[in-house]
Amino acid sequence: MTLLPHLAALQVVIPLLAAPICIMLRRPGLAWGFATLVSLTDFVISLGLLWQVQTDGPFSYAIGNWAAPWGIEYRVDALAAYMLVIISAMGAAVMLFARRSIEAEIEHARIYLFYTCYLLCLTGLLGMVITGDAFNLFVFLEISALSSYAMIALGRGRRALTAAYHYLILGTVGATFYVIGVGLVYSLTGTLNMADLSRLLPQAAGYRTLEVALAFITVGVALKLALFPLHKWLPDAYSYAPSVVSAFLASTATKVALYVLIRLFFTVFGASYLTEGIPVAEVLLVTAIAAMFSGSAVAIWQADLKRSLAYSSVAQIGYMVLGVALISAAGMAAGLLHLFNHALMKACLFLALGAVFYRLKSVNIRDMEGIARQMPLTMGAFVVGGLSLIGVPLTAGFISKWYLMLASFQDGRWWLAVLIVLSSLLAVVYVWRVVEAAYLRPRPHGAPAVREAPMSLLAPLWGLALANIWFGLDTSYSYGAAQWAAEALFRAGGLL
Amino acid sequence: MMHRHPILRAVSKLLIAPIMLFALYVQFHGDYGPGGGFQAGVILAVAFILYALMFGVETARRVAPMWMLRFLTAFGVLLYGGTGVVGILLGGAFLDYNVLAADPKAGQHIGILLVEGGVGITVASVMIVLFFTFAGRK
Amino acid sequence: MNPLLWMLVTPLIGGVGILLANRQPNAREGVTILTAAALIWQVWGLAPEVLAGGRPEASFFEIVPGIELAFRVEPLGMLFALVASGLWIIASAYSIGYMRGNHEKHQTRFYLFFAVSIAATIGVAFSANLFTLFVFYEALTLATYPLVTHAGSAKARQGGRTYLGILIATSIGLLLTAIIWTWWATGTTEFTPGGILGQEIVGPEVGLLLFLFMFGIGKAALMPIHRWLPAAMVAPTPVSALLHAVAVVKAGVFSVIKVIVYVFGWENLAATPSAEWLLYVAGGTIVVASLIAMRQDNLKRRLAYSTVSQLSYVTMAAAILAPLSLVGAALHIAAHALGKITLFFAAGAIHTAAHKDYVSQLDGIGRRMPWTMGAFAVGALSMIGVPPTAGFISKWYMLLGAYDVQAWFAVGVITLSTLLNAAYFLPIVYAAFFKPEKPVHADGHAHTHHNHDYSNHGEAPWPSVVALTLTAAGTVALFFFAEMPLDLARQMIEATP
Amino acid sequence: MTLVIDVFLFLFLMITAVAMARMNSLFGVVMMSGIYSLLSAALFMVMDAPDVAFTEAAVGAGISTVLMLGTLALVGRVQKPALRRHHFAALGIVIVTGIALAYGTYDLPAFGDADNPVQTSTVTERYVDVSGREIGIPNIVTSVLASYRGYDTLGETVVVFTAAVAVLVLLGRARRRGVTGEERESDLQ
Amino acid sequence: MDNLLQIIIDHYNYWIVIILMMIGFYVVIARGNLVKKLVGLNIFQTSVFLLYISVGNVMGGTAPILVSEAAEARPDAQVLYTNPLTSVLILTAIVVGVATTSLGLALVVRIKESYGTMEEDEIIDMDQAEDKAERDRLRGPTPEEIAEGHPS
Repeated sequence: MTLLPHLAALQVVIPLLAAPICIMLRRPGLAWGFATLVSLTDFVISLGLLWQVQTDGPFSYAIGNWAAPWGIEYRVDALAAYMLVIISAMGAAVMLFARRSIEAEIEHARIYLFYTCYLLCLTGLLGMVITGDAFNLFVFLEISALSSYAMIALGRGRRALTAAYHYLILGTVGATFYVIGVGLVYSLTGTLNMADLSRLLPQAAGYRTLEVALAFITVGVALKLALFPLHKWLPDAYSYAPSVVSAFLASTATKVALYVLIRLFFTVFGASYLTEGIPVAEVLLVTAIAAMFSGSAVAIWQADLKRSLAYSSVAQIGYMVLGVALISAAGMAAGLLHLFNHALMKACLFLALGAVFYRLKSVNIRDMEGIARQMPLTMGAFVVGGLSLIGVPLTAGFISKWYLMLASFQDGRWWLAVLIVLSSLLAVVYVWRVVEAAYLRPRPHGAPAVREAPMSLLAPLWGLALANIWFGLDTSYSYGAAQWAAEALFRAGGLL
Repeated sequence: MMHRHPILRAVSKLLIAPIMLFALYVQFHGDYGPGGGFQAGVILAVAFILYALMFGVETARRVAPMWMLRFLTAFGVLLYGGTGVVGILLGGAFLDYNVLAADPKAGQHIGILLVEGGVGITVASVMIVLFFTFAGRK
Repeated sequence: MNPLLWMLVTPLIGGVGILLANRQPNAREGVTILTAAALIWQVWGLAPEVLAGGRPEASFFEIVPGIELAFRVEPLGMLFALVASGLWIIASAYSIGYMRGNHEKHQTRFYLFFAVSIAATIGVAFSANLFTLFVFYEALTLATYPLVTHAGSAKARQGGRTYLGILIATSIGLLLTAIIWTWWATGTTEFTPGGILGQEIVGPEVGLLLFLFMFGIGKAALMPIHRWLPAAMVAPTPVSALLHAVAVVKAGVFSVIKVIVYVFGWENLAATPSAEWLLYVAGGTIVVASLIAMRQDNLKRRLAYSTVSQLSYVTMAAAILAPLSLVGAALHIAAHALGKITLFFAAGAIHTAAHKDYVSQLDGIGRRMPWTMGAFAVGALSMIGVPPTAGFISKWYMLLGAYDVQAWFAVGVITLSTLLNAAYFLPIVYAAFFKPEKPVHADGHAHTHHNHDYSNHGEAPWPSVVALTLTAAGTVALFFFAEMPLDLARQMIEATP
Repeated sequence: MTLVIDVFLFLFLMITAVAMARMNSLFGVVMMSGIYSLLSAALFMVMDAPDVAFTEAAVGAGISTVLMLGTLALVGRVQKPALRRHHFAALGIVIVTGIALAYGTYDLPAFGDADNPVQTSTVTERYVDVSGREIGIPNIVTSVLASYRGYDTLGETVVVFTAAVAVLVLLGRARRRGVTGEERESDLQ
Repeated sequence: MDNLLQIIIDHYNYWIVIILMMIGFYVVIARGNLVKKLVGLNIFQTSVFLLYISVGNVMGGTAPILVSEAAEARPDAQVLYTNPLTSVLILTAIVVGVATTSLGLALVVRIKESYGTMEEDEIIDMDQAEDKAERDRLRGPTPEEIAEGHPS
């Protein structure tokens, strides 16, 4: 018996079963070690899945051996494999960082519960990506959502509680919208399997029900995605959550929501549906542009840097959605590439702030004045992440911008390229004011002397920073995979 | 609490046992009629909640201590997931019950029994945990 | 390893050495000088091969299919690298005197980023395609930022903000767009003699693309995006020398010539009416900047506006689109570099020795600092274009080219600006040597610093004096020995198929 | 006959919902919400979904209400009287959403139609026709729940588990001394 | 006219459910009390469950429990069963709903403990006051500004 054919199942089942085991471990160090081990294993498994898809093409895994529309299947195609790798890699990177940061930020007795929540969240996110069933997606969406509410509530002060509460309300509304949409689609076709749906839905073309279903699903997922103007929950959630949680969620959760949107648009509904009938693509394009500018503009004015980064995430989601909304293979590849690169840079930035918070107990820009001389390595990593966010060449962020602009040109919409460029100039402002404060201002009078963050925080942090540089130099893996996933998606949709 | 209502206490004492019995009935009759692990778990939890209302949460916590409940919540999930993994180990897919016994249908029976058991255990213990944590916070 | 890569890496290795020698100033500065010498030895060793028609190449990383970090030495790049590496060693020597004399803080950081800037400059000079050029162009911006804001004061931060803001905004906003457009239209960003645009972009679009390139290259300081240059005057003087002479603005005008010759192809451009605007914008910048310079009392600000004006000489000469004026443009990079570095060294020496920063304070200073002010006079003459200084040759070629294609506007601008240059430089020289010294504390500007009394000063520390004398001599030498740079500049033009 | 029951149940549901929206006493709201669940359970029963009815009664009317009452005991039972502000924006969103949904259901097959795609789809047919042979238990809902879509149910169990973990994270007592000085049992250890 | 009546009879069920849904949704977004929002969420979700079950309902059908003793004996007589799948989905959804509610309630308890209120507008006011205090704390002149003679 070999486990190789079951890799797909193990991808989700391992963290799923690890969560109840973790709750029995109780000792913080033990729970951390266990969660890290599980994350690393998952990462290896995701690489295995990627390799399987690359060699043998997309495949399904019928759970319980019930064939597809009757049972629930896992569907691992290029895009899903790409996403699985990103999520599990980010999980592993964040976990390596987590131990001391979590010890410093979370009450000792609750730490093992935190790691349990993390494992559940990971389970939910991976489950959403890998499933081929529209309703099953909802179940795993809720697993990831509930656990992230709890993790956010563990954050700084009482405002973490209200942030979690508002996220809970809006997240649940979003999920319910999604369920309504799926219910309508189900009522037209009698099936929940995505492949089956894509086969049956063309017969229902022109039904008003279908249009409404699409609208509800889009709004519901856009709420989870924090797409402008439905992003209100995100800034609070990311700024008051524990540092590790901000890093993890910023680099995975919204990405998965975008994946869901792509999956439903391109696999289930079919891309042609987006351009004919209701102008979904146009609406997305406009909101994406609004997000790019409003997010960045607000980010400039935030004194709390985690908040600033959170607004920056709203803007960056705009870039990804922009790529997708071009409805072209090039645009999709650019959007997916940015999805990966943004995960790298945001994780790097949030973890850098986590390291600052570990020593300074604040991430307010005024408290961080002159900090670079005391924490040169931490702030160095922050600068690398920031440069990547701006899109300076030789960083991963540059490659994203390059392809996004190229895709706009190819689409004949050169003005989009101009907008991309203009909005990334805003990023210069909100990144550079941090550099200025940290490097050029003196430490405030009476500010406590702080030391450089410990090695266990710096190592994963710099790992991510170097990844930002590496993927700015060598794009054969990142862009290669994104392009491959995008083309597979379009080919499967008969668009290429 | 209700220490001063002897009648209520007596009645509820009388009620708790039948409620638990009913929970077991729902658990195992789920194959034939409405019901199953989830409903049974809730009903079982109701028995404990009733007990806690009558005799105080702290007393009830001694009957069902938190560490045990926490273990049971995890155990239910592990039982369910473990059944699935056994499916893999016996050469089937994840959650494949056919391979659990020589006869596929018997396998299905065993599988459903086990997973419904898992659901019941988790749901009952979770509901009790929820009640205890809410009621225990003063 | 490929010798080209070694040249890039040498300053970086030097940077590591500087970091390691953090606590020992002598060792640190020794490393700087040694590295600079090593770089010169390598770069100058390459010159004969290039003069003989060789075009050494190296490629590095293929970032995106078709887009790679690649290097190729062509004549213009060679010329630029020669200038940059040659002046680095002199600037280093000068810095030692200046930084010590002014008791500057964070000197290790200073030398480190100086070295990194040079590495970026070499990268710009040798880049084989637009993408590589862009990468090192941006790297240069970022590496010079800590130098500009060296003082760390509110004013320095403000200046740094303007500096970085304008340079990044233009490069990402316009230059990157232009590069992506070019790549999308032609499928290449390779610098090719005769240009790469061919038939892919024609008509008014050429004018638009030229606009994106010219204003995207913010370092060339065409008006109205010149403001970063005066803003960067908050930096210590060696940094100003780096900005104005060795690296930054030179990288700007170098890129301008490079784009016009190797991307558009000057002959193609000459045939496109929509590209004519550049001539007028550059001409306007020359005149307006000169007029502003006349009104500056702060010596360094006056020099800064002079630079704005001189840079547009290069741009305008390139925009004349005549072979001889292009030669003049290339030569002017070297000529202006030598002249301007002399002027800045002199300004810095005055600041170090006398703590005077304003033109109005300089009466009679020539008697106290004869070497410094003598060198200053030579630099000023080169700016004006008086023989026997290098500035004369480049202006001469520009005029010849303009005359060839009957660009009377350019001829007029050059003539007028020569007069203006004279008007804002010669009074300084005159006052320094011939006016009587003003009594100390007579005006608000003279002040004591760190309780030192600077009223009885002499020359600045000797490394500074040696450096500025050398560059002044170089300015004159370039007039007499212009053979090699001319050869290189001609090769650039002749390579056009 | 079913129709009449149906209509009456719906009528009561509507009244309850409106009452909940307007009421200021949270205690009343929570009790009404229990009634709402109970009425829904009755409706589920009428619509031949006994499993759902059972669950809704146990959970919606039972556990949810108990938890809400437990919460009220901790947070107080009156809400601040709603300011008579008119939430036009909220009302607008709700009306637009409602109209969109009504527009969407317009194309749906008639309520209770036996020929609608949901009934005739191969998925439903196989569950109804073959589950007896394949699984061997009469309750099709249980067959689908535990076997065909057992993975969903595993997910559901995990959701419940997550809720417990989350509530423990938020409300679980760490070890500390009670009012009377005796050490209280910790929820977390 | 007949036609319109037919349409109403065909769809009244959905439409009432939609109205219920919207009442719940309105409570969620318009009411400021945190507990009440959760109750609204409950109404909203329960109504969605009703929608699903309505879709799965068959007029004259029976609960999806096989009638013949020997389950294998299908296909038996023309028994109409209501859709089992919608029931399964909603069972799952109900459980998810109660999990969400309990988590929401736990949050409300903690919010009330730390803010002393569970009214949204009061919480917003308190947060804003806190932000202002934080801004004031940080707006003090930096030592550098004092040194440079620009006291703010």
